Amino acid sequence: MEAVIKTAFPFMVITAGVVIGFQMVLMIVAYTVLAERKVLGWMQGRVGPNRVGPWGVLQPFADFLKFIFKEDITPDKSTKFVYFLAPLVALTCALMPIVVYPFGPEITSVDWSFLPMGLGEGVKALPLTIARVDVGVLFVLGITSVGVYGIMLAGWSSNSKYSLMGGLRSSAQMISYELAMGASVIGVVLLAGTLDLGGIIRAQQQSTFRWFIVPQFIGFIVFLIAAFAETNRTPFDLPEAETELVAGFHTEYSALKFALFFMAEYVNMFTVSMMCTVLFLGGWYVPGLSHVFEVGSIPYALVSHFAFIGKICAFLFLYIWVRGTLPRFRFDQLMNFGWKFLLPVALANVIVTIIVVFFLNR
Amino acid sequence: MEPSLASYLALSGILFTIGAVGVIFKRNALGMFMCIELMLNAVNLTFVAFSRYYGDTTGQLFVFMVMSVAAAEAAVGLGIIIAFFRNKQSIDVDEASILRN
Amino acid sequence: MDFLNANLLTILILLPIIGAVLTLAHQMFWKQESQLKWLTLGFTTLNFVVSLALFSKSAIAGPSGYFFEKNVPWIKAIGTNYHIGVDGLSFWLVILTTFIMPIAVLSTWHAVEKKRTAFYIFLLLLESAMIGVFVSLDLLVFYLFFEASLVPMFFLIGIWGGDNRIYAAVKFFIFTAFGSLLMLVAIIALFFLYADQTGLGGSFDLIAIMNAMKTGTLVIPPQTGTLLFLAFALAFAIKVPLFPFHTWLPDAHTEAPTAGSVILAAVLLKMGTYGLMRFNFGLFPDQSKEWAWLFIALAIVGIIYGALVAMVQPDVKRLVAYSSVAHMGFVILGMFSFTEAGMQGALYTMLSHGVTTGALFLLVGFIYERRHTREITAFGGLSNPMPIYATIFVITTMASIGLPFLNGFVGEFLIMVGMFQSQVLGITASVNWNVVATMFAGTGVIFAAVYLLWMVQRVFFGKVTVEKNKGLADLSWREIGLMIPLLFLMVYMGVFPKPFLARSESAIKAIQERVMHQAGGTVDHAEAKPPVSGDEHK
Amino acid sequence: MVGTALFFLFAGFAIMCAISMVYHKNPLYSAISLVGVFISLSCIYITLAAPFIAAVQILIYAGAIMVLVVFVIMLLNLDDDTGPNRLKYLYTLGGGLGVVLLAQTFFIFYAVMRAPNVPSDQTLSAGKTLTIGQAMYTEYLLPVEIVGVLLLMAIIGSVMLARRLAQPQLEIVVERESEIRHDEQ
Amino acid sequence: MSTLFLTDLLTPEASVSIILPEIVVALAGVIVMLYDSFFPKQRVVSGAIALIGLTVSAVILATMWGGNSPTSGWNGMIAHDNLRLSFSFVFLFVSAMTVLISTVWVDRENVPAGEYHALLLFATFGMMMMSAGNDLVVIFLGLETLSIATYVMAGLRRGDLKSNESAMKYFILGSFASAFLLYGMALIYGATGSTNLTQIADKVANPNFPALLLVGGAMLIVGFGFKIAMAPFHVWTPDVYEGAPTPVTGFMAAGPKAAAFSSFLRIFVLGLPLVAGVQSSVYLHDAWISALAVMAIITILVGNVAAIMQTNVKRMLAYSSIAHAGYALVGFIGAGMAKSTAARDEAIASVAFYMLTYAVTNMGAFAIVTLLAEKNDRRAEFEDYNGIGFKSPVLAFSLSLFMLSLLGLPLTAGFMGKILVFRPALEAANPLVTGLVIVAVIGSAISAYYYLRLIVVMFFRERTSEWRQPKMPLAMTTALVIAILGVLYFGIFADRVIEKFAQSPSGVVVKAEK
Repeated sequence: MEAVIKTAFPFMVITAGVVIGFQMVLMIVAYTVLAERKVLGWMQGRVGPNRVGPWGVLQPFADFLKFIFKEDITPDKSTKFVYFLAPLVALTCALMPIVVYPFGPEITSVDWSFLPMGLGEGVKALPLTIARVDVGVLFVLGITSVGVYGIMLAGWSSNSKYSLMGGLRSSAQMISYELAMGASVIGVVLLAGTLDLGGIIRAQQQSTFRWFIVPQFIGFIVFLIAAFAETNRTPFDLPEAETELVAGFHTEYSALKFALFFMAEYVNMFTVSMMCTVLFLGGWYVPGLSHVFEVGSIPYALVSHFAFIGKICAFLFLYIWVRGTLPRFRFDQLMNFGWKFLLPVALANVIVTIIVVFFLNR
Repeated sequence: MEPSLASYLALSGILFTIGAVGVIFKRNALGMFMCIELMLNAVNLTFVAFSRYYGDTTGQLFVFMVMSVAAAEAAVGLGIIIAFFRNKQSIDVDEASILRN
Repeated sequence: MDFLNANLLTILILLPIIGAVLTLAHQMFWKQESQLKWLTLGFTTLNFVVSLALFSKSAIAGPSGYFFEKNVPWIKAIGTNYHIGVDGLSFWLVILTTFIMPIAVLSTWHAVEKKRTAFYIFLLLLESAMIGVFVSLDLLVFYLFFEASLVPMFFLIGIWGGDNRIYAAVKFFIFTAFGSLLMLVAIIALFFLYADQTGLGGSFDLIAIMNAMKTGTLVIPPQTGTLLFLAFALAFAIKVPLFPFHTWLPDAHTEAPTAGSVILAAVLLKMGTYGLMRFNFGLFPDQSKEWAWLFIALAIVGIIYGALVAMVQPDVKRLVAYSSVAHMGFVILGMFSFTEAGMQGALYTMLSHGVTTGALFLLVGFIYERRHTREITAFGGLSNPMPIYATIFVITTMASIGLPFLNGFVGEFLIMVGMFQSQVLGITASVNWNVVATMFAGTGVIFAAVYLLWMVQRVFFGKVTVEKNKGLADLSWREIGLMIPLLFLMVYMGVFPKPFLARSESAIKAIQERVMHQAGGTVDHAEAKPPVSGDEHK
Repeated sequence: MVGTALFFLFAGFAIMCAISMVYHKNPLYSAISLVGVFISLSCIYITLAAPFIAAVQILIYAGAIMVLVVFVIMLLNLDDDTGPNRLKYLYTLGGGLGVVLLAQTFFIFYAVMRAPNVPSDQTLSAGKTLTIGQAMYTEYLLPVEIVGVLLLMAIIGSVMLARRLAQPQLEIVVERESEIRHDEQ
Repeated sequence: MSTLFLTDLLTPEASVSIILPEIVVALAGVIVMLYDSFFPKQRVVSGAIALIGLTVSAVILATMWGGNSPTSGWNGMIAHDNLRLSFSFVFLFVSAMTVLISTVWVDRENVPAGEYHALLLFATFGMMMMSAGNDLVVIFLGLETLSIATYVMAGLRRGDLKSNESAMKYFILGSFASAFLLYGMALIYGATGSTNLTQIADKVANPNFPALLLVGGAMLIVGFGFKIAMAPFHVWTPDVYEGAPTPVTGFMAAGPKAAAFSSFLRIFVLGLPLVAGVQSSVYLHDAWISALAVMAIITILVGNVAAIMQTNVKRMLAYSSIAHAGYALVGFIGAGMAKSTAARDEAIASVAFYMLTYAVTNMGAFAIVTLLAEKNDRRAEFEDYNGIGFKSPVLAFSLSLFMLSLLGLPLTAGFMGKILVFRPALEAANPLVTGLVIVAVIGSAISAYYYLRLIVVMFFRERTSEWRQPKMPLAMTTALVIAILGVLYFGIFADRVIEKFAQSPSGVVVKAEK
């Protein structure tokens, strides 16, 4: 029995981490939706949702209930299996990257020997990350690129013109901007010298500029723009452009399946913001915090963690802000911008970074 | 107990077989192309398995090269398939028969 | 003189090529095709004149007993040398070639209407290839010229031939190419045998290989030897052509233009017999003896078959072509008797056949130019409107039959004598197979008389049956002039064979001795006195 | 134990997906199945201590190549393969090839069966990004350069193939040509 | 400062000088692209740049021949020996000829010249890497560079269904073959634990998994068999050759085939020694010889017999190229059975020389086919050649010369090539191989029929329909003159070339410094 528990313990810890992490993310996402409506409302001189609960704080739950109880319509001539598969793929791929993100610094001050059966033996640190992957950046990029299948499959399987157009646009857009995104990340990777996300944060701590946004400002801008495009947000929301495509790839989706897409989009926003934070804003790292709290202590971890969430929220606010202010691109504009401006800029950035890094390391 | 080298090679061999047979059974060019990709993947698995066995990076580098090549091949191959489709409105290789067999 | 001694053969090979280049240049710059024939005639005649220098008394035999020898490395990587030279055997064939060429050119005076430039270029290239074949002493160089002679002939038949020319040309090419390619393999195999056994590195040099065999440093294993022998023999047998490989010959002859037929009959066929004598006998004496029965049998079948088929031919040219098959059968027979008389006779028949059959084709060509048909039934009683033509034709026919005092007789007689004396076939208590073979061959002579005379009778005698033939013009001076040297040779060779035979004697003897002695044969040939003296004709 | 279980899980999934890819007539199903194969292979790479390759596998195969393929499938709006008007001898050929390759697989399996089992060691440096990166820019610099040329060329090639047609549709011309030829005879 | 930067980057044995010819070719490709993007209308110039690049590369190659440069570089990834030099020379020649030939076609069909020439140069780069590569990775990448460029070039006439079809078939089957090739490489890597051919050669006698070597070798044969169009893997050849644009077909028949042969030789003869005497290995020798000999026999027979039945000249030439692959295989087997290193080098040189002669002849023939093909290659049937012999004697006689050279008639390049490849095979004195040579000879005799057919059609038939002699642009004339002179030169004075081909840079056997 003891042996079984000993074997299972790491898995249990990981499972717990996953549950906690995902729960947190989903909560944040739920309130992002509310925040978006509120903020947009304020920007447009409206109030926004205010009926459900005080200031409308229970609105997400009401929406959720509505989605559950709505009739789930499946188009007659759709390809059923793919039609069901698509939202699952979308949401799964949106959630997957979360496992590699460091939500905060390691907690080293706790002595874990109090755990029964010697489970805490040898455990020195509790990382605030679910899985430490050597190739974190690649993992995130890879999973993100797989996410496009959800949209494409949805577009294809709905057997609807609008959906198909949306799907096609979406995939073209994703492929195009993924390149720029990857290229902009390379600058950071070059500076950090690792693909590990935690490693990148540590590298930022040790660098002269503290945050990579300073040396990699161009990279940051490119990444940000590409991130907007990757998440199909305004001004790159052509795959679901209401005015021309009647919501694009998810035109035919309703009820819970629509909710899954909806959630996937917001989770994507969240993960991309997280990526941006980790790469350019030092992740959970707050300059000067180590002077206030002891590194490795619980307060230090907590403050760092909330700083991380705060940075992410700032990005999420940026998303909403942009949505409230900018119009949508035309498709050819979008393509031209991606290929003829963003990618060259990103590549130039990479080359300059290579040269600079080379001379710095000499 | 860990899976042995032989089991990885067997998996790779089976995947390769499926791919190769698929290339012959498939009727449309895209299907064939996908089968070829499967074959390449099977080979990659062989490389990685041996790389692990020898504790050697060579095999993985080879795999990396193969992947780059596969990407290039995909770009060109899909271009060719689209060009064919434009003229023929089909990518069924059975209908590719202007050139006598 | 040294220069000439060293380079005469090269000059002979190169002169026609220069002529061809000039012809091309002439065509490109003056564009007057009518003058080309003069140019070509000039070059072929010049070549003939130069070739007469071969008679020069001052010629010194080279290190390997060949005259006018030249041996320079050509492609070192495969160990082949540009090695050329003549002996008594090839000497006459070279002369025959250079002699026939101007006549062939003259015969085309009015016959070739279209694309003359190309025609003359091919003729000249053909000449140089043919000379190359007879003088090369390196196996690879020999092969090279052997094949190279194919192409011009292929074009000559294919472009300027009769109605069925494409079929004939392709058949001609593929038959000969097939045989010679196998010979190529054999040549390369010999190269390695030489390299393996002597340890000197490979060589294609005929003389070197023969010397190595003589000294025993190179011993060809019997089975390999047989294979190689057969490969060589097949190539030459097709070229000769020996029954049953003869089927390309009637087609090629019939369809070729007159000049082509003349060259084909006079020279190209001799390449086969020459090759057999030079290479098969020289390189594989044992195998030659061992397989002589086959060749003799095929030769006899060829003689009789050729004669019988010739008898029923409705076409004069085809008839002459089949008579060639029969004559070449005689040559093979003589060669494989391995007696000096037989082999001398074979060489002599080669020469006389060149002259006689060449003349016959010319004559057929004359009438074809006039009537555009060669059907025997289309003629009859031609001696009335064309007496000179008829006379010449009859004389030539007689020479072909082998009437005494004409050239055909000497060769055939020597062959018969040689075969009669020969011991190459088995002699059992009851039957001397050599004598039997001689007797069968003798029937061939009779058949020849039958079909040729019958043809002459149908064409020239009796009443003129076809209206058109009544007004036929007799031979022009050009045509007569063209025939005169041939007629002269027919008579001269029939009456004075001695100078011819004397020249070739030593070479033939060498070959014969090589076959008989290398093989360790028991026959002592000192006794088999060749009746070469020629006194009997005086 | 866990490793074996994972291996068989992923291997089984990969083989199932591969078979489904070949089996399905609809190219899109095939594509989805193939993505399944890629992902399970990626997981197997992780168990083989090759995280970099695993990530790149997802990134390139699943994320780039197959997205392109699916894109093309959607663009061309392909239908199912219909009807068995296939050259019959190909079935025999394919079956034969399959049998030969399977036999070969068994042969390989048999040959390698006695190879010593390398213990699971996730700290092995061979698969680490750093090791691969270092090798790539020292020992394997030349192949990387060649890959650069290769990719450049592929870009040129695919752009050229996909660029809008400057020439007129020639098929009709060809047909007219053959008619003329027919008339001449 | 900048040089410092370079040297620092290139510290790990990155000897630029040893791959300078390759670099020049690739650079020329890039320059062509750049030039074309600024001056897209100047087709001639992009061709000229390509030619200059190829020439410069050839000159550098020639200087490397004599000097005592290192025999390997880039950590043993590049081998610098006679195999590499001679084959690279062949590739450069083929590409230069292709550039010359295609000028007519580029103008006629409005081909994007910059891209076309760039692709051609990159393909050449790939081929050169294939012959220079002493590591499976480099060989594979070179092969793929070549293949991908060729796929595109085959489909260059995008509006033409024939061309599309050709490209598609080539792409599918080519990638299929690559997969087999790659599997073979993987298994060889598994068996020996290395991808470096020198190390593999050291390990072959005592491999970790001997059985895998066998399987891997078989897979490699399948893969290379596809690339060199060896029966029974030749099925793609006729269709692809017929559909591809004519100059590209010429290129494909001469270049990639030679490239595949170079790698095939390097892997099998130097890496997994077929060689009995030099580095003996019990696992590979006899089995491969027999298998290859049998396949060569089938190749020769299939190629020649099928060629007889064709009515399209390009298709006929496609089958003839299959047959020629068979003849080259004879030399390959000879190299595999060579009894000494010197003999092996000579045999390798003979294969290279064979490919050179084939390239010269073939490019000449395709030059004329291109010239006569008119737009969309619609005039490539035998009947289109009816009776043009005396309407355009220069073209017709040149074509006849090339046909005779393909046939292997003496005094032409084809003859020398055949002699040279048959020689090492006969030297082996193995009955099967001797039989193979005899089959090859019989094959040549069969081939007389279809090669002559073209001559027959041109000269012996009458033309019924109207025919205009095509204009001869300067480039085409140059190409023809080079081809004719080449055919005669290699046929008569082949000595120097063969010696060069057999000569390694410094006579030292390649060793990896790994």
